[in-house]
Amino acid sequence: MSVFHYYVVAAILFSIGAGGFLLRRNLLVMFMSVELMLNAANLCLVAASSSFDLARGSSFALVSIAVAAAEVGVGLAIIIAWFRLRPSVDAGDLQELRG
Amino acid sequence: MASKKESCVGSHILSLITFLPLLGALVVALLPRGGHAALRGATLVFSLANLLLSLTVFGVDPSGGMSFKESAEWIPTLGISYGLGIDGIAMPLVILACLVVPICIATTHHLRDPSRLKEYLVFLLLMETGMVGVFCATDLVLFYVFFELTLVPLYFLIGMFGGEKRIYAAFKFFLFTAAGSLPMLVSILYLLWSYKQSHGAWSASIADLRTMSLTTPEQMWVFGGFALAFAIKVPMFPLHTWLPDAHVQAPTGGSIILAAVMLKLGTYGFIRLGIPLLPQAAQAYATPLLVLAVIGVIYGSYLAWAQDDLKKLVACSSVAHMGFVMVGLFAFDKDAVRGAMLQMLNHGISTGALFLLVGAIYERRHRRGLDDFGGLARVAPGLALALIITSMSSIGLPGLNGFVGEFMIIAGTFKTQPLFAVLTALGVLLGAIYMLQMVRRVCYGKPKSEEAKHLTDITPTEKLAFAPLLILMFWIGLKPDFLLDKIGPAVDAALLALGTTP
Amino acid sequence: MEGLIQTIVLAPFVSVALLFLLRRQLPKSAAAVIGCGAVLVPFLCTVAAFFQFDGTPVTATLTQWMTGSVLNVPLAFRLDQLSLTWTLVVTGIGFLIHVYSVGYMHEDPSFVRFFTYLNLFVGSMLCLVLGDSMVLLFLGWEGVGLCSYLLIGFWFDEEENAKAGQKAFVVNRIGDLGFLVAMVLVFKQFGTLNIADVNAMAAAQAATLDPTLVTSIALALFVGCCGKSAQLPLYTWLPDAMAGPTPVSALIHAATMVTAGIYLVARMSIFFAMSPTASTVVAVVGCATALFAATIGLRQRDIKKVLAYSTVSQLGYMFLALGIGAYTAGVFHVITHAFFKALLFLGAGSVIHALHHEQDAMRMGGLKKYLPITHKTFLIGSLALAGIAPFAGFFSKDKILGAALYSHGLPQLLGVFGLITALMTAFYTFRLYALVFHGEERFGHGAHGHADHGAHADAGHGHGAHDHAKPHESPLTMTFPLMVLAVLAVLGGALSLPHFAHFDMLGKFLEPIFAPAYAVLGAPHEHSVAQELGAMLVSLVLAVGGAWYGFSKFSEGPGKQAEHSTKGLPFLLENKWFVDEIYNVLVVGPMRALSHLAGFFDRLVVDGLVNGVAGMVRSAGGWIRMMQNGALHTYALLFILGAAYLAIVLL
Amino acid sequence: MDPELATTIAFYVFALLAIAGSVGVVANKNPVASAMCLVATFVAVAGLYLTLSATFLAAVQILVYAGAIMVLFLFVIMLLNLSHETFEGISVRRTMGGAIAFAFIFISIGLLWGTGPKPGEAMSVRPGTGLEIGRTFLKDYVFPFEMASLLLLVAMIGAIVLARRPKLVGGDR
Repeated sequence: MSVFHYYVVAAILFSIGAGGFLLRRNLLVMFMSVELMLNAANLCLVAASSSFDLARGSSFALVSIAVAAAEVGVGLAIIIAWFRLRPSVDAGDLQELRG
Repeated sequence: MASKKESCVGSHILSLITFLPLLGALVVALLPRGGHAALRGATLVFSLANLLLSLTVFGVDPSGGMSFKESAEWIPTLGISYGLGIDGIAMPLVILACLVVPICIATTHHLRDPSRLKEYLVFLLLMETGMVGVFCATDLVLFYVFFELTLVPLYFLIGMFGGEKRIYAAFKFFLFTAAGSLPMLVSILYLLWSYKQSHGAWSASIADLRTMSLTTPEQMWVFGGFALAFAIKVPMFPLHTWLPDAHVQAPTGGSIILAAVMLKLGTYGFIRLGIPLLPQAAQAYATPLLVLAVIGVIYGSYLAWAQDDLKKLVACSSVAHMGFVMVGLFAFDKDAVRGAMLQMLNHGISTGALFLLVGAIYERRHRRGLDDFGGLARVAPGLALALIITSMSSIGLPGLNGFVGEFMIIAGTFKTQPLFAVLTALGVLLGAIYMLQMVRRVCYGKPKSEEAKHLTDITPTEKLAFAPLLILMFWIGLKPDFLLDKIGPAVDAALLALGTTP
Repeated sequence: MEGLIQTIVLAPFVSVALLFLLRRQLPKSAAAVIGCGAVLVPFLCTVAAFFQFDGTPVTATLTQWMTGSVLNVPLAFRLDQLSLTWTLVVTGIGFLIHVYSVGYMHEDPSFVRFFTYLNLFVGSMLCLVLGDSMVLLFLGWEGVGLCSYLLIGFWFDEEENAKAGQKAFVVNRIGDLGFLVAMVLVFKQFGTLNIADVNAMAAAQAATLDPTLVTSIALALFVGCCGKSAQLPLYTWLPDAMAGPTPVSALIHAATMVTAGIYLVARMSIFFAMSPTASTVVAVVGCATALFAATIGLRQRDIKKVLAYSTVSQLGYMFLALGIGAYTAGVFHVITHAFFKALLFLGAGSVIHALHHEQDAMRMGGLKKYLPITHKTFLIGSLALAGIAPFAGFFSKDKILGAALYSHGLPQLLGVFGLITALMTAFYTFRLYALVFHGEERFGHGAHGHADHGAHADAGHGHGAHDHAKPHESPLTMTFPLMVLAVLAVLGGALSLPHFAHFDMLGKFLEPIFAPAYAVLGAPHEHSVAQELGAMLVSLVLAVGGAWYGFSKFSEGPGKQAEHSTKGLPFLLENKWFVDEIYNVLVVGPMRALSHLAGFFDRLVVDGLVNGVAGMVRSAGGWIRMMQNGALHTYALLFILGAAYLAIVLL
Repeated sequence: MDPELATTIAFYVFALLAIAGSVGVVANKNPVASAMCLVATFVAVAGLYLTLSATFLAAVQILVYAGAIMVLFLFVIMLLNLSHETFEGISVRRTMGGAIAFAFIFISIGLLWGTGPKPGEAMSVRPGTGLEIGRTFLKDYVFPFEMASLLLLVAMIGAIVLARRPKLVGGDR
């Protein structure tokens, strides 16, 4: 089994995540797609880490997971706050930043 | 003890003049908003004190060098210092700047928004610091800092206290001048950098930078940056359109400062930086600048003639008068440049006084149209008399200040640039046309409306504000020597870099 | 001597300051005393100086004025033969007119202001005459222009008066431009503006100076003279200047200020002598002006306008004299003209005063019996103006015509035109005289203050209630100057009698002034007695004939001329050849249009460009703003595209 | 069974599971179903970690992702009481998004082709164990490690502050 296979899986995962983020309008699902992308990246890191025989990649993946956890906590809180303001999770309604 | 203190003040007189208004601004800012008398009184005390102090710089070294020099490290790693000094060129302008501020205070009784008198006065004092600082700075970066510092208070003076279209005018003013100063900053940085290249050490002192010789193409670029900034300030022909708007919208005090001092920053920049630092480029640019200046003289006069608005007329006449100064400056003749220096001052006095009077007339009826009045000489003879004398000074009637400057410019310019001198002289004729028709329409004839029949004559405050300008008009007109003696050597020193002039 | 000169110059200015500062406190009588005294003192000083004068010019320096690297102009005054002559005329006649004004302006509420201006004028005029540098001369030159402006517009409640003042100032400024150019030319060439030095240098370098330069200087000077002395094509302001009070017309617009041009040419005569071209131009312009103005004078109805055009015409004579090198004759005519023209104007003022500001000669007539003194003095003035022996005008005019007629070529032709002008002058002078003082009484009925005339002044002159039917003689303050001037108009010719009389006081006196010029030109041509007598006879016959014809035709009344003519030459003459209208269309209109064009151009193009750039930035901002649509997906899309691009580039 | 073969089979199973799960996440209209698919993906990725013998990471993945994060997601979904998503129209942007996502797969694979070890090269199977990671963190990366914990703390406080019902004066909007 070569590292390349892992990369391919990661690429596919990442692309699906990106596509989901672009295609879906539900904020939660978009958020999940972001998690998918993060996982893909982590997979890359870990695969590369084992291919170079270094622990650093795996360590970084761990930090990345921690960041993801923090991000999910804050992100979901924001979604809740937003939902309270306007009961919708449709990203199309999020246009407050229009210039 | 006392003498020691004395000398301490003496050696820091320029710092004192520069920063006393800033201190004043702080004090005024701390005073309660409601006490108009206290606010005005404090500002007046500070500005008058500063005026008195500024008179000491009249004792400037008559041999043309820098006097009252001060220097302190500021940003030593880049050779930037806090350097002040003054010579015969800057001396009259410093005094004028200090004189104008108390006069402006006299115009604050009719602010658009009286509740914000405090801001007005604070900005006024800030302006004074900026103006004095520019004229005293001997360090290029310090010059730039003060140059920019003048921008902000005036922006607010116009934007907060101006007429109906004040925001537009203030914005236009700001954008124009800011657009000019950015290329200037690039030029300044280039100068500093090339000094470092050639001398191995950083220095931003103007005196040091004069020792550096750039190649002509380099000079052309650097001068271009300076010229743009200064030409906008002057303002020269195609870049003048901010001026009428700013003047028309500005409150009286803003107009006076703008006319009396701000426009001089441009011409002062040319004589202080442009010509001595970049002599070849100045010579190379002389013809185009002269052409623009002469266009400014004639075009500005025609513009003024076409105006039906008092303030706009005076503003356009500024374009023409500053054109005179530019012609004199770039004729590179010693007499012409002396005349130009004097004319800078004259323009400040005459046009400042014109704005003072026009503002006074405007505040009586909130109208500025030339045809809204009529018969002012009958209704308000004092005001009309002041207006007529000032107009005469502005059109260069011999015996009043305007003539001396104009004549020296034309006579001097004729030696080096006869064609431009003759064309400039046309401005004398056109000046008479637009000024006199202004006087006729405003002062003579019968009042054009019922309201125009009942105007208060010149008030004691206005008299007091006008008096120093009036005295200067006659004084400079009849005895300009007291200034020319100081200006002359300084001009010679500034023109030294050109080398070849007579 | 220096003290005298300083007093001469400063006295009027001191008075101006006094009158101005105390304008509210001073009673009219005190103001009158100060005002008249401020001219009497210089006059007496001048007389004293005249007797002390030993032929060498004296310079009195007050202080330094301007300093440059080369330019040095002191405030210094120089008394020599020429300036002494002029100073005597200015202060002498000025004093008489001041006295006259006391009566004439008595009821005007702006009495003090009037005397302030008048004194300012005398001071400026003295500066002009005595100034030892061209710049100082220019100071006086502009100063008198300012006073002229202020005095023409003295009754500024009428917009028309103010407009006339403005016109005078602006037209004069055109001339001043010429003066200014002459000054800078002189300064560039000689490096100084001291008149004596410049003249001396020019005389010394006569052979080496570039003729083009000399001609340029002379012509530029002459442009200035055209403005100030109302010559073609810049004469149009002078008739309009009659909007001012009549003493002003007498003092400024007849006797003194308008002769400043003659003074300048006489002062700088060396340049004109060195440039035949310039001299010819001066002579031709002078002659043309004389003839042209005389034709207009033939059909004017306004008493002051007739006199105004005759002034323009007589000034033309003077320039003719200067142009053909008869400098002394020109100066002589200035003096005699000052006497009789001031007399005529003051007489006219007396008439106008008596008729409550009626100026239309068609509405006068038969005033002989009401105004005996005015009548007699006016008659003397008319005789002098018409050039009838032995009155002053005869001698001076004859000198000019004689000099012209007995030269060769063009000047001779100009002399012939001069004769025609003399004929016309005599005609219109006596036409006016007859219309005013003879024939039936035509005043007192019809509308008061005809629309044609400056319907000024009623504001201050509370005469409205008086009975119009009975004009009365003016007070002594007004008739006294008339009488003095009448005496001068009779005797003035004695200053410079024809050569055969061997009495040419003026000529001898002025000799040192014109010596350099004559050194270049060659001594003035001596005429034989027969030649002189011949010229005198011809001009006398023409003058008497013109006068007789003018008098006889109008002694019964205006006849057909009472009506405005509508066609032909009379129509053109009555409307002054439409010169003002032509100028308005050809010069003023286009200039004004240009100014509006400039205003338009500035708003639309220059400012438009600026606002256009601002607009472009703004719309660019608008476009960029569109991208900032707040939609998460757009951002995400762009972000991912960017990431993809970076990935491609980096890997 | 050959461990090599077992690893290969495990890899393919987990990889397919992960891809299928991720497709499910994106394609499901019901957010709850999406969340369930996401759990499957996470678990599959944890399995992939195991095939790389990153045992500690696999455990963390299960604990943090499948446990904590997913519970959080579900809580939110329940809290917000989300029903089926309404119809999402087909727009240019969406089409482009899809196309880009699709293209992205090939782009990344294409790019990866020339880099790193070629397919078929042997891989070590050591890193990713708790021992290695612990050593790295507590020896070389102490500071980032502490920062990560701090980040979590901050995120926790932030989440509380954000999600807390604000005290509205004028009632609910």
